[in-house]
Amino acid sequence: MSNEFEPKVVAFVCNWCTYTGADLTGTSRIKYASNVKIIRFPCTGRIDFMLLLKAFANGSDGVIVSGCHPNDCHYTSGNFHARRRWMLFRNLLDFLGIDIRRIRFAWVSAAEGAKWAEVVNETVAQLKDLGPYTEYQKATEFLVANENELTEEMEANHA
Amino acid sequence: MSKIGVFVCHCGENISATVDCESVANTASQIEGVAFATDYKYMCSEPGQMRIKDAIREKGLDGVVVAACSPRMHEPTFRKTCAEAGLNPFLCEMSNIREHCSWVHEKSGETTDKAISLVRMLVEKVKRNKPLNPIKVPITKKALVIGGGIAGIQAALDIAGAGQKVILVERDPSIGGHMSQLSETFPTLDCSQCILTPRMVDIAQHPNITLYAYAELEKLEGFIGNFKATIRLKAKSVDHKTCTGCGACMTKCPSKKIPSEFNEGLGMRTAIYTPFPQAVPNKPIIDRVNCRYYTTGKCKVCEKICPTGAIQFDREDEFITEDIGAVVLATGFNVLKPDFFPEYGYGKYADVITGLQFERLASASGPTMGVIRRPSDGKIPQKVVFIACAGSRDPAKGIPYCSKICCMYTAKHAMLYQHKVHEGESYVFYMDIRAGGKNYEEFVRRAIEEDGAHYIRGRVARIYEKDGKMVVKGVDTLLGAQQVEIEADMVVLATAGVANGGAEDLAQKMHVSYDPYKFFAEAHPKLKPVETNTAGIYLCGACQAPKDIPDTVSMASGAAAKVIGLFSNAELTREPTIAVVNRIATHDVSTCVGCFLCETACPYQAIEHEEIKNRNGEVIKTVARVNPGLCQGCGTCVSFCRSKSIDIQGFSNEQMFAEVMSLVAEY
Amino acid sequence: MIHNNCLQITDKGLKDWLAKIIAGGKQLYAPVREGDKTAFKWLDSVAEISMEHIQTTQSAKAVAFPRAEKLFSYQKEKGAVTLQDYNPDNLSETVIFGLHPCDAAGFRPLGSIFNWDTPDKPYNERRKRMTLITVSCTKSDEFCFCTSVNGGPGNTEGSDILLTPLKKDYLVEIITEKGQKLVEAYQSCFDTPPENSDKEACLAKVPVRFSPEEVSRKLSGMFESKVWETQSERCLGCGACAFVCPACACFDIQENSKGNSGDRLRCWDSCGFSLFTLHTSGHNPRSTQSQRWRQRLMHKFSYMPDRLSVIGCTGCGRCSRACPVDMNIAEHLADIG
Amino acid sequence: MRELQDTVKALFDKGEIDLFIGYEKGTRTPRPFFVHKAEDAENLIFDAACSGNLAVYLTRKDLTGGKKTGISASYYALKSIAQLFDENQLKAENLRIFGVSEEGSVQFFDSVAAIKQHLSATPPPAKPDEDELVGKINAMTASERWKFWSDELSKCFKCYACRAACPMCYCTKCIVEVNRPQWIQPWASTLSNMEWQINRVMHLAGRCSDCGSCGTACPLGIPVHLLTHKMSETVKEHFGVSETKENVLSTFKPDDKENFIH
Repeated sequence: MSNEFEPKVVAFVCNWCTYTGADLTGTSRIKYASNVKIIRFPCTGRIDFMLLLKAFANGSDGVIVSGCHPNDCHYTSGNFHARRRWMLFRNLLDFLGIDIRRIRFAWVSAAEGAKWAEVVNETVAQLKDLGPYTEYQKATEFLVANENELTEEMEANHA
Repeated sequence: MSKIGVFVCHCGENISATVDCESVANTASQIEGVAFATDYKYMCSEPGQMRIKDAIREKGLDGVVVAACSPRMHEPTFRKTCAEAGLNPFLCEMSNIREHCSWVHEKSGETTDKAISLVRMLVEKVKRNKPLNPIKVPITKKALVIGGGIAGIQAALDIAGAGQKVILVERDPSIGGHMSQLSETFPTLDCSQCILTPRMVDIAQHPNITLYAYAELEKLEGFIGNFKATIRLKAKSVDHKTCTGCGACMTKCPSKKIPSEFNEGLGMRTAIYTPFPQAVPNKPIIDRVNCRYYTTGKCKVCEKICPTGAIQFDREDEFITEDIGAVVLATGFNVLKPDFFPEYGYGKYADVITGLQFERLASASGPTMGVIRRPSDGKIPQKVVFIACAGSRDPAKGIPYCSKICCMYTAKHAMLYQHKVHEGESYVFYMDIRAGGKNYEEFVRRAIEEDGAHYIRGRVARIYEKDGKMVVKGVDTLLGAQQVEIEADMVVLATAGVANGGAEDLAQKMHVSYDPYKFFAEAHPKLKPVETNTAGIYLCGACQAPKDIPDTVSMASGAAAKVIGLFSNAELTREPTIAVVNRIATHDVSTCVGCFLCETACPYQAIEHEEIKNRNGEVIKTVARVNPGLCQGCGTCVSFCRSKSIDIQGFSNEQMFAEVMSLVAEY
Repeated sequence: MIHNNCLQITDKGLKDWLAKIIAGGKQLYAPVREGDKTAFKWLDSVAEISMEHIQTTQSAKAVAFPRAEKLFSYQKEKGAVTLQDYNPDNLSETVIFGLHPCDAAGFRPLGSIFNWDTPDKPYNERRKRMTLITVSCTKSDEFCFCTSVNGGPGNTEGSDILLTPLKKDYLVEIITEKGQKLVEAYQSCFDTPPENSDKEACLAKVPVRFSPEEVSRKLSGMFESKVWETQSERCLGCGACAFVCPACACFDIQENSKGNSGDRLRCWDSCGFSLFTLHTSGHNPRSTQSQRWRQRLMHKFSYMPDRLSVIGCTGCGRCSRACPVDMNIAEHLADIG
Repeated sequence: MRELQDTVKALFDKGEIDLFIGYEKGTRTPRPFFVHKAEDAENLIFDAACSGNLAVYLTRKDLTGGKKTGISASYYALKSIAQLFDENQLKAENLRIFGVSEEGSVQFFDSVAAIKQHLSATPPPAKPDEDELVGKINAMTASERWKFWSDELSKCFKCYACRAACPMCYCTKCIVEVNRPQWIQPWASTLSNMEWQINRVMHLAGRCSDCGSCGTACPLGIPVHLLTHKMSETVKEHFGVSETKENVLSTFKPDDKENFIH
């Protein structure tokens, strides 16, 4: 195994476009980085913003959120709702100083198997540049009475 | 603790070439809650499926994960396998280790590790799966068709012909719509009335069809298979049960100078009238706005003359309700009044008319018996200018879209004119000629080449009157923007097709979405052209966008086929992957606070209001309820709900949360 | 030899002493000013200490009773569960400097609760490692009412050492053996006191608002009183009062689980929250805010004096300062008593 | 002040209300005050020091249930009241709403439409302090912003005063109380505190009156109102001011513009 940092990436995708698009990547045997793991949602409208945060909090270095192009939503408007949600969410995260470069939003249709591979590879490459998102994960530790305790405990855990 | 079975498929070598399937199965067997894990060459084969069934029975599995190809490929297969072994099919999930893993990564430890992660993710999901049962919705097998033009007529006849009951509601006193006004139809030049009127008669006579003419939809409640329609029967002032349709009243009515809607104002009608001689129903109604009795209180000539005593001045609007299983919207279109082109002088000059008015002039049943006579003096025009795109494709003054039918009917008008006035000259100003359709291009060419219509590519700037002639000033862009001036006897404007009056109201009444031009929106522009986004409501014809008769009729038959398909089932079976609002012990039976912001988030109008009452029957809270007949399971409401009171079966908050955690948390 | 267990220390001597305490390996927890608020912080340097405040936003109770504390950890593997018990080994010796007598006094009700039935190991282990260097109050505000709950601006209850700012230097009163050790280890920082240092004259004057015995006596018959509704009308039901309180000890047990392992945690909770008493059945015995307000006052001024012989309040006034809608507890108690 | 007191007295005398919610003098600053009878109206005050948003009490059934209630409402309270009506939380027949100004004028609103008309005709009060602070934070680098907010939010002990003080936080079960799944860890940690704020602010998108009561309520002085203020500004910038009752996140426009989804 190489020592290069391999980012963990979770992809949140809709069933009808991107999931199927990623199936097409497979049927076309286009290779891409194995860092990404896909979770299937019925629609981008279903993707709760909290799930993205949970991914980060629990060790993901980046996420991909992808669904049908505008006007192509299987449910007519789920992606439009999602788009608004991401517009506000992304802005809020940025205001909080959360690294929004680690969230890749994409529209990948059921026909864009090659694009899916590109999206994954680009994301993984960017995350390799950015490195692990430990400062975020570190903030999950509950606040003990004394920060020194925390440090000692963490060191003990990692020993 | 869960007893989950994991079945890892080699897919021949499709998976096993890059993923160590045995290792995946071994590792999976160590996951908390996994009671059994195995791998096999072809899981979807008969022996593969047998392994799953045997394991379910022998190990008493309460969940199954098949790690194989995409669920979009074999999910139905394996769910059926589970069901056959007595396990609820919705306790089976697929882990996609082929398309999303073995086919896209090289053979390596990482690829196997990823496959294990994907399996773990689905194991964590399945632990939280719940047995689900398909949702059954009863269906009232009666269709409501709104609009009695050719679209509504075709849809009603098709549905009725398949043995189902139809209620046809028409706003005007007669069915027939715009098609009944047309002279001859492109590209074949059949007489419009000759082909339409038999169908109108069929409507009147079909045992499965109930026609309510001069009626409008008042209210539509309910959902697919279970609508309740309230229909307003507008007061006709004539009892159609006793009226024989003899027409005596119409000949004696003293109010004779009312512009006829059917003749686009080019002819007159009486206050008690049928719109045209072949009307269905062919019995008159009283136009109360113009009737002397209603306006002055004196007259009642029709009452005196009526041999059957059918006149009933005191009738009021009546309301009936009907249980309906499906609705077809066929409310058609209208033409834009050309007021917004003041430089064309429509309304100012009697001899500037619309295309629909020209249809009436050219029609054998029209005010001139089919002789082309100009409105001002009744003379036969020797030179006629036709202006295409009078309003269409003009974002500045008119509408930005193409009305689609104008190119063809303008060519037809020029042709009809040339056929009727052999020595006459016709000029057509056009922007582009759009003649896509079977025999359409040939038709236009015929108008130009055989019938000698002069086609000029360019726009008309202005029309004014000079010595009883209409001077048309325009440019010919093919001749280098050369000025063109034609002294015509008559000008015909191909005005844009627009949404019918009241379309927006109706759409809101029915919760059907519509586009910025008030045309009703189809559920999907390609794959669901006759559905609306409200299940059970279909659409056809020009209420969706301007279209010609062949397109309208095929769309109507398409909508009818959807209704017939729906009615072919005793009840409607829906996938249970739908949203549900929680009902719990606390917080007055649901954590839903009834803000109903989810109502607009739902693309399907599936959110209803439900009152929660205490033991004394007092309403303590109004909460949301998802109508299982309407919900399509997109889950937009789920991620929108602040208190997480709505969840979606099959993609629940707990399931999705567990999937995320399994991928990133350390195990 | 220390006379009457009293010493004197200069401002500089005090800083030296605290710096030496840090250098000696103890953790220092002391007030630091941030904007218009002062908060206790873990400090590496004495320069940051600020003593201008009347009251820190929060009490120092978090040192003994942290906001969230791991009680034990577990690991699941194929049905078998391994537990790792509470381990106090990593806890460090802590010196809290700059708390006021009302905060030091808070460790008595806190300790009573945590040792009421079964001695609570995490609390006691932490408390054992704490030395409190309290500073008497020379000023007070309209929220202070320590004198109404058997305390006072120069009260020694709970402290190991009490410093009282005199005109120039500090009077050092050594209260406990723990305090004694901390002074003896750095004796050079101290002077002997002048003959008659008038401690009382330097203390803040805090008026008595009510009698706790009278309040307690009346409360026992007031369960059904209308006063709870009237007093609590504006209460918003947040937990600010409980969380800033030096004597509030309510907690919730939570699980921090990650896959097959996890920690059992104890976290601060408040009786003001509607969820505090919510049963799984959906029934909530304290379903209204007035019932929860009653519980707060009853618990502190009736139940605790009855059962633990200690008032659950030290008159620090923090709850009233922190309250977004000015639920002034002294005012409400004065109305009752 | 006189006008308000007289108005309220008259309402009680005529039997039009059972309860009036206003402000009275408090220990340091004015505090919410519940008037139950005409003579208590004398203690009512309203001035610039009256902070908080009284609309928060209107959804409290234990206080206002079954009572004909009057309320003195600031600009922000009016905004919240209009939003609460849009969210089906208030019934007009039981409510008498009076807009009050710092100058002491009292304006009766007989309908939601009247409130909305008043609001659209009244420019929102300027928020120079908030704008300046938001501007400062905007100007920071992302890692400075992270440092700033994680320092601030590490203080939070989850008393939920920000939630309790907010008129729009009327859910009977807040997301932080949902434990299947446990979306947000219930104990105080920098990240779970941040997650709570992210949820709070996302849930308030397009609903928030920008009154700032959340920030005022925070006993630890964490400027959480800057988050809602920033969100209000973002919503305005991207989607304008909505004239309809639909929420910004429950509606959309097909041509909503963003530049980050490729």
